[in-house]
Amino acid sequence: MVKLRYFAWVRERIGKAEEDIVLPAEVMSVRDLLLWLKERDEGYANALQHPEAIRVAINQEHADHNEPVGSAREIALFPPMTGG
Amino acid sequence: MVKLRYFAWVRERIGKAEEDIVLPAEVMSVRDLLLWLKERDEGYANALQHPEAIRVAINQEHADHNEPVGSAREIALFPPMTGG
Amino acid sequence: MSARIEPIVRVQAEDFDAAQEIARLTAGRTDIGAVVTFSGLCRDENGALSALELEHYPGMAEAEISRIANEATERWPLTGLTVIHRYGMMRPGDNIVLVVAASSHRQAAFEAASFLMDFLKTRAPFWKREHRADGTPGEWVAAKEEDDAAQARWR
Amino acid sequence: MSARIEPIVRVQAEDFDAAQEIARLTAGRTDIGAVVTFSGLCRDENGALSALELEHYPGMAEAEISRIANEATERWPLTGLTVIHRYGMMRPGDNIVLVVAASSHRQAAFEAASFLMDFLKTRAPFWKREHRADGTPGEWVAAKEEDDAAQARWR
Repeated sequence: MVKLRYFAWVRERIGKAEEDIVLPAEVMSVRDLLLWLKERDEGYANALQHPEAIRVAINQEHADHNEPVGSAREIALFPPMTGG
Repeated sequence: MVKLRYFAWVRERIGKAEEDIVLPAEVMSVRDLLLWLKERDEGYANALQHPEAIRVAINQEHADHNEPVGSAREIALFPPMTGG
Repeated sequence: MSARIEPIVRVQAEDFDAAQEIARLTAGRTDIGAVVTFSGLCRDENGALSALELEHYPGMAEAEISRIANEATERWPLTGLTVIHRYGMMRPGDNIVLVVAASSHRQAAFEAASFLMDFLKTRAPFWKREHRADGTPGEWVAAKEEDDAAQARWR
Repeated sequence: MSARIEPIVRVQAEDFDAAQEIARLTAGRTDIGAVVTFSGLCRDENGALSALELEHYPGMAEAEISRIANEATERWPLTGLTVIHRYGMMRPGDNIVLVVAASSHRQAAFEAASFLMDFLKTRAPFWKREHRADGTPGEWVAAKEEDDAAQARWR
């Protein structure tokens, strides 16, 4: 079980800020996760239509799309940051 | 007649902050001025022993050693600046 | 070179006071020659913006800013470093972000503050959304390629 | 790009208040995204300094700083620029110089403030003399080659 968190327009398109989810065994990497989520429904598809543009943090640290999701407690998906 | 002004250790070595002086006709450039002043007495010689290190302003604008002293109203001699 | 200092990092809804933060880094010290302060403000160029809303990732925002700030203290000989980033609703003219970098030398203070801002823009988990003056819901601000380029120059 | 602004330049014995100078540039405005402030302080690394005395060339100091500040407003799209340089006797920890550069963009504000400082160091007619803690007369501070190099990078 992993907590997924969504921010900014990713959150809006998916329609929730977070959810607890059990990932299937074939979801090994961040990229796998994005492609798997994208198939869930129209909201996810809309949020993740350009998965390469989505930024990801595992346990509150930036992670690239090749990284394994492993035994992450928390994975966050969000657009490129625009703070500062 | 030109007003000469001296600052920092140039002022201290020459022993005065300013003086009005009539320059001889052969003093054409800033460099001429430095070499001519240097011969005046020990204080000037001490202040201007390395004339190339002396910075000069004509009418309160930086001037290089090739510039003509022309009809300057005010010429200032000082060490490299250390403000800021 | 002095020992590595511990940066002050705050993520908060409330406004901040740059003067107070500068004073906090410099009070009672005589080894600081240079303090560079960056204040980022909510800007409205053409009067069309009523507010900027800043969403953030609580927990990660503090952690990521601390990582960036610690990297700065390793790269430059700083005598003090403060980073404050606000979240919530900002009106044009309001403060958004503050970086104060103190050092014995000006170049270190300038570079560290500039580095911090480039990394905050591209790595700190904050997202800006516009609220328009005419009441219509605004857009999420798009990330700028020039910000990625600005970050890349520190590599 | 906004019209070229008129820099505020002051050469004075009195202390200044950075917060007040920042407020003066930003109050009531919504077009400023970035304010970079440089404060230069009297520094005493090893406790041997009782004061720094700053001699200046009255008249030329203001004129030269204004020339440098005007050049900055031509090179960068600034929305405000303030430069204050003190003269007289400074104790360790005292303010010596302040540059505040405001712009809609952070890079312009950073570069303009850094440019100002590099040129103030090498072109503004001020000279620092140390006064030692043990009462002996100190030395005139020597100009640094690194300051000339810092200035040269803007050519």
